[in-house]
Amino acid sequence: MAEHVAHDDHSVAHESHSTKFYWMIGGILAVVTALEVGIFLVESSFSATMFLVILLGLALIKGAGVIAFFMHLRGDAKIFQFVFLVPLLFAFSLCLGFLKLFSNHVGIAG
Amino acid sequence: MSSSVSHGTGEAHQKPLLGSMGVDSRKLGLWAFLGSETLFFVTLITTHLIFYARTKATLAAAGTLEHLDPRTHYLGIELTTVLATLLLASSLTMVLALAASKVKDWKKFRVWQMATILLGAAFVGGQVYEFIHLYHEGLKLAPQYVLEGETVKSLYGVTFFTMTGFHGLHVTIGIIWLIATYVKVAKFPDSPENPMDIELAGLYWHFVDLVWVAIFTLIYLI
Amino acid sequence: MAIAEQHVASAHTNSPDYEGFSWRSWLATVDHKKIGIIYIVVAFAFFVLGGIEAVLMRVQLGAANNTFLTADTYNQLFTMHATTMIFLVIMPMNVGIGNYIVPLMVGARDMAFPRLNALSIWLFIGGGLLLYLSFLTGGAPNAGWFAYAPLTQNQYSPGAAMDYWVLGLGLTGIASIAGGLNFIVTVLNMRAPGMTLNRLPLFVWMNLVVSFIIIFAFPTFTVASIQLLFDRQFGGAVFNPAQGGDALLWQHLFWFFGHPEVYILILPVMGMVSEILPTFSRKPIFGYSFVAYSGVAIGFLGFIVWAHHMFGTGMGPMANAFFSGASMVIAIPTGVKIFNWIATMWSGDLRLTTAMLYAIGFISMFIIGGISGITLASSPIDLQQTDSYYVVAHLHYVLFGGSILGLFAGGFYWFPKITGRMLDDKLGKIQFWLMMVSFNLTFFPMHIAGTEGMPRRIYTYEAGMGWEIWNQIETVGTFLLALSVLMFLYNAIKSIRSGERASNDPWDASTLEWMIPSPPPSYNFLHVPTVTSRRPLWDAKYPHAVGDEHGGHSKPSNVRYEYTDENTPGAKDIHMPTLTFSPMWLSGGLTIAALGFIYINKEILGLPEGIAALGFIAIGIVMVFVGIRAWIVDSRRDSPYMSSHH
Amino acid sequence: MRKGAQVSKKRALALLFGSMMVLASCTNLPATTMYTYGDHANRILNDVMMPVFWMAIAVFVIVQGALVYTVIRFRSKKPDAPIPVQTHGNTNVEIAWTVAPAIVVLIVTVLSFRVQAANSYQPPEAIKICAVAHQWWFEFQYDVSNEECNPFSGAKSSEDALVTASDLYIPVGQSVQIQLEAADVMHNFWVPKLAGKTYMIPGKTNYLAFKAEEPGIYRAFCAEFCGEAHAQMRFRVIALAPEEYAAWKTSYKNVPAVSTGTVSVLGLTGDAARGAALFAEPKKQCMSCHIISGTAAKGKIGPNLTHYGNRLTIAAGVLPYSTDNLALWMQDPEAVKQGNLMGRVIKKGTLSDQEVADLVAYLDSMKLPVTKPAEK
Ligand code: HEA
Ligand code: HEA
Ligand code: HEC
Ligand code: CUA
Ligand SMILES: [Cu+2]
Repeated sequence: MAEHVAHDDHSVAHESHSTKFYWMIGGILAVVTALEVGIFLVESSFSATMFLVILLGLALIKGAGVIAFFMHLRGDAKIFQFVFLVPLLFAFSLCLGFLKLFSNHVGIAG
Repeated sequence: MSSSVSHGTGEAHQKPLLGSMGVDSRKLGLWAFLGSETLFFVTLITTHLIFYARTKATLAAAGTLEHLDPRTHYLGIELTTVLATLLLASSLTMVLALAASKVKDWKKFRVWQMATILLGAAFVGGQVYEFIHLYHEGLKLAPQYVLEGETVKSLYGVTFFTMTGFHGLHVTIGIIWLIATYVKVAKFPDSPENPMDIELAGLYWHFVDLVWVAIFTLIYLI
Repeated sequence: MAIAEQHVASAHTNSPDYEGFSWRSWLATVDHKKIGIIYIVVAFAFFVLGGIEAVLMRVQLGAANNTFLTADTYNQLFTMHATTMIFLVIMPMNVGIGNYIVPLMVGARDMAFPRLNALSIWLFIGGGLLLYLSFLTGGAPNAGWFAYAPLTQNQYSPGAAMDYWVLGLGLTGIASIAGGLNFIVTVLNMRAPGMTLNRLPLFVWMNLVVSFIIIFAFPTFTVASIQLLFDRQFGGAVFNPAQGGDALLWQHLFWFFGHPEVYILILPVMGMVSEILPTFSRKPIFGYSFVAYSGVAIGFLGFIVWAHHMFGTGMGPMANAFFSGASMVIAIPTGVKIFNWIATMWSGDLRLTTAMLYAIGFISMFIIGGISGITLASSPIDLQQTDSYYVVAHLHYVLFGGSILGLFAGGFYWFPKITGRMLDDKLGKIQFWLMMVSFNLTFFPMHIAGTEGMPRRIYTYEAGMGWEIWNQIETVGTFLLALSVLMFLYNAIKSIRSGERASNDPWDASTLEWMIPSPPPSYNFLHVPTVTSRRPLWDAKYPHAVGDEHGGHSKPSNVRYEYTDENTPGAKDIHMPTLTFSPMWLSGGLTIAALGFIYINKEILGLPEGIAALGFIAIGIVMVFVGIRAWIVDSRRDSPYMSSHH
Repeated sequence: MRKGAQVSKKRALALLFGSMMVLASCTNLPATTMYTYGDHANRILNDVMMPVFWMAIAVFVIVQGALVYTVIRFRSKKPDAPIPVQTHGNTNVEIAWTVAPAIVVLIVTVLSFRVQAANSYQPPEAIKICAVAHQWWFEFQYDVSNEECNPFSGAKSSEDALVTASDLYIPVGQSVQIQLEAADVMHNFWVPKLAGKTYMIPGKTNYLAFKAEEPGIYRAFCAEFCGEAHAQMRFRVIALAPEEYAAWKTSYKNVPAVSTGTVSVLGLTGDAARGAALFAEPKKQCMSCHIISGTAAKGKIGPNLTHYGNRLTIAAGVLPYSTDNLALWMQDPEAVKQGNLMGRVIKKGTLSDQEVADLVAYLDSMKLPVTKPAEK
């Protein structure tokens, strides 16, 4: 964990973006959503894995955009990143772990 | 929630309420809370995915039932695309409201904040409409659904409604929070706490949007 | 006794009777110290309840084919025993001591969110009462503390008992998450100047780690219990295989929370021991960063081993191997802690006070519990030992031999700070030895009974299995154990009334809580100290015995004994949050609404299904809104920006 | 000095416990895990449990010893002793004692993985037996398919299928693979002397393969809490020499002969023929819950009672089999086994003593000539 000297303000000075910038991000997210829907509509032209990878990738971009720019996590204090991204990582691994554990039914205790 | 004091210390009140991490206590608490919430929602989503996969497997095993996939049947993406867009737009208006508050442009703030509230309300309305619609189509909080006269044993409905229902509950709480901030700012326009109050409500709001980003892709599209 | 006297000429004591008792000052309090005391007292009361449940079980098991209890009563007792001990005793006791001590240790005047803190305590009490209400309304929960599906479904557990369990624990769960967030912010953001993370007392470190575990682990349990509730109230069937649900899903979700939970129970106690050993060895902790980071490592590893409770469920050899290996790895950071503790004592000047004896007893017993944990973590061995009394032995060695002994250590250590009086050390030592002997009498034979094939959770067993002798010993041990707890109770009550007055620093300790009076004034520190080393008070007392500390130096600091009370000049200027009943309204409302929720599909008070439930929910919601309003009004009173506008 | 005495008291105590432990493991108790007769349990005991036990003892002695030694040696002897040297740590030493447990752990892991691999192997030639757990008794079906075994599959085994309750018959020297199912809640299959536990989970099929090495009767339990009567959900495994097993199977398949004979219980004379008639009488309801091959009784709620006279125990291991005990059961099932599902219908007084005597005579008359091995 980062070491912060008490009572100094160096980490709070996250940059405030211009209004235009937010509109741009909003626009990009809208485009990504449209892309997602578009890909969904032409699903059959992708292989199943391809479809999955692209959609997850797009969702990740959207999520990252919201977190980084709308929530200003990018450039904000490290401690915020820590208390949010670490559980997010836990959550991802929980999801993957459970999907793996529930995907096969071995039925042997061993 | 937004009204906890940050310091028990009197002298801190005249400065911005920054602690030994150099950050606002409430904001830190909220971020940690949102971290905890990610696990809450991911658990709901994971449960849903597990049972969706199982439903698909059962349908495939039955041979002739593969066309009864609950997702393709129930979750039309027209409505949900609209909803996702609404929520995304509300995130944008929210961040614009915050930006306005930082430069003390209260008129603009009120416009954007109100827009956020209305967009959120529209989302909740849309979700209520969707729930009612699904209920009539045969998807209920029950361990089976009825499609084309066939009763399929599946937990799709249960986990779907639990998941989206709790998301809807969060959106509703978010709306209340936004209204509360709106009122507070109107009442105490020169409180130096205002930008932070707005930022906190906003963080929660964006998080709710974030959850929908995940649900939209994982549940509706994939 | 008061070692510090040599250094502090006249050990000034501050009168502990500074306020006189008033109900209002307790029920509406937002003072972390009072809230801490409420936690401790309530948790101790629950300890006696849980203990009495255990005594009843042990009487039943004292003989083969005994008929002292019926099967169902026994099942209720072991369920409530474990639920009580884990959720209503150790967790709140840790939180209580943490509440009292952590802000003091970091040099803060209160927790970061005092009102949220008050909400936590009342929600916890509401949840506990709700759980115990079930005894009066047709039977307590009886499906075991981990409530395996599908036994918890309506058709196998009819009635309201399981709903009480879910909602009672739900309320304490909210309290825990709120508390966890409060601790995180307090520790990270309320530290005194100079109190860097690298100088944080280890008790504070462990509370920080545990708070993170709490906020990461509880959500899965919350989700699982919501789904269980929906199964029971609305026919959801998520955990009902007969209708397409999955029984194993509950286990995975429960243990994803449940295993980290056991580290929630032990890590704060390890933190306490890491404070107590150095104090009474008159040495700094050996390998501060190893001890701190091993706690972090344990907390992290705790999240990837949950399925070691499920080796027998047929997950397959690959999954078993993974969870088996990961579990055993935890021996490494835990071993680091143990060895560093021993090294802390090595070549020290050990003052064997009762607190120190308990800390040593903790290490000694925890080693046994940890080693039996390792045998359980080996999946093939576990297949023989799981669900047998061997597991019961393991869990009591880590929970009682670990958490409870450690809490006694912490209790003896901080009692003077909290009450302003010393506990009777001689009686304490007698109690310690009685407890050590009776504890081992009660729980050691369980290893043997388990190895001899005695399954757990059985209310009766056949004669001639070879288990009687061990069970008899265990039952005798239990009564001695109860005696030793009674002895402590006597000691505590006697000492609060007429114990020797405690000075600021009766143990000659090194952390900040000892620089202020015992008990501290409501604002804690008149002058917030500036910290320049890991042992601020020690270094101020012994500038020449500092050593080659990695993380600190004894630069001059303003850390020195304060002798202040509410009437000290300047104390009045310290602004503390005002009393408020809003947390009580809120938690009362939530508790009543939860009660209503239990009866959504059941009859109560002779009213038709649903009516009473809706009534309760309505009352609850009204109370919640009253609480929220009061909360806003009361917090405005504390805010300089808003009160002026009225 | 006093403290030294206390510590040696502690050591004496430890020694006492140690010797008790040794004593305990040297006695061949009915359900001990320390005397094993099956390959699954053998491997656990010999290839991992004992080695780990000795390692655990070693770790215990070293660490506990170091602790006790430190406390005794460095306890404060003078109240005004000078402040000891303030050491803060030593990275090399700390790394050393991080690595040392890692090595022990590695060894335990390797041992565990090896046993695990061996024990999870399912020999293809194994004899397949199906076990279905009910609240609160075990049912064993022989020669059925996977689907017929699964209570949720909807497939039904034929009514005359070979089924026993509470007694599991297996051949010695041959691997058996038990298919584990549960009809209601979760249960757990445990024969301490033959194999470790495996859960029986409704909706999920598990398998356990093991081989009994000596003929004998082995105690077994439901090891997972499964509701009110979990404590009294037991069974026996009866391992027979292969020839005897085959003989048992063929003879068991024979429908019981028409029952005759009398027994005296409760001071009355019970008549088997009368009992058979009573049993078949719908008003008595026995038939709605129990199966007896060759009769009209086709109920599936309770245990299969075919050849009941061969039973080792009554009501899933609660009472040893005898006509007197059987009468106790029939008079008031709830008094014998709290919570059992038969007691919800057959209450005290539902059957008159004479009816009980007749039913006992009937059930007792259905016997086969099997020589049962001794209890292990
Ligand atoms: C405070 C609570 C606590 C703690 C700290 C632990 C610690 C550990 N536990 Fe325990 N456990 C419980 C509470 C706890 N447990 C409870 C309540 C249950 C039962 C739940 C129920 O079913 O009701 C349980 C059950 C349980 C099981 C499941 C048993 C079963 O039901 O089949 C397992 C299996 O792996 C296990 C393993 C471990 C391990 C590996 C550790 C490790 O963390 C231990 C590490 C410590 C040491 C190893 C000792 C010190 C180290 C050294 C001296 C170094 C040298 C040592 C070696 C090289 C070995 N525990
Ligand atoms: C912190 C946790 C904790 C603590 C402290 C204890 C303490 C005790 N436990 Fe408990 N126990 C558990 C956690 C704990 N237990 C858990 C998690 C389980 C698993 C449950 C499950 O399977 O679901 C369990 C299960 C369990 C069982 C197994 C039940 C079964 O499987 O069938 C038994 C049986 O002996 C037992 C006994 C005891 C005893 C005798 C004490 C004693 O140490 C209690 C001593 C305290 C007192 C006695 C109170 C003080 C006394 C007085 C103030 C005097 C008044 C009392 C009298 C009437 C004499 N416990
Ligand atoms: C409600 C259903 C029901 C009815 C009616 C019923 N039984 Fe049972 N019976 C059971 C169940 C369930 C058990 C298993 C109880 C247990 O061990 O938990 C059982 C057990 C038994 C046993 C002991 C079986 C064993 O495995 O040792 C006998 C003998 C028996 N019943 C005979 C009878 C007779 C004779 C009647 C009629 C007078 C009868 N039962 C009526 C359900 C029923
Ligand atoms: Cu079946 Cu316990
Ligand atoms: Cu665990």
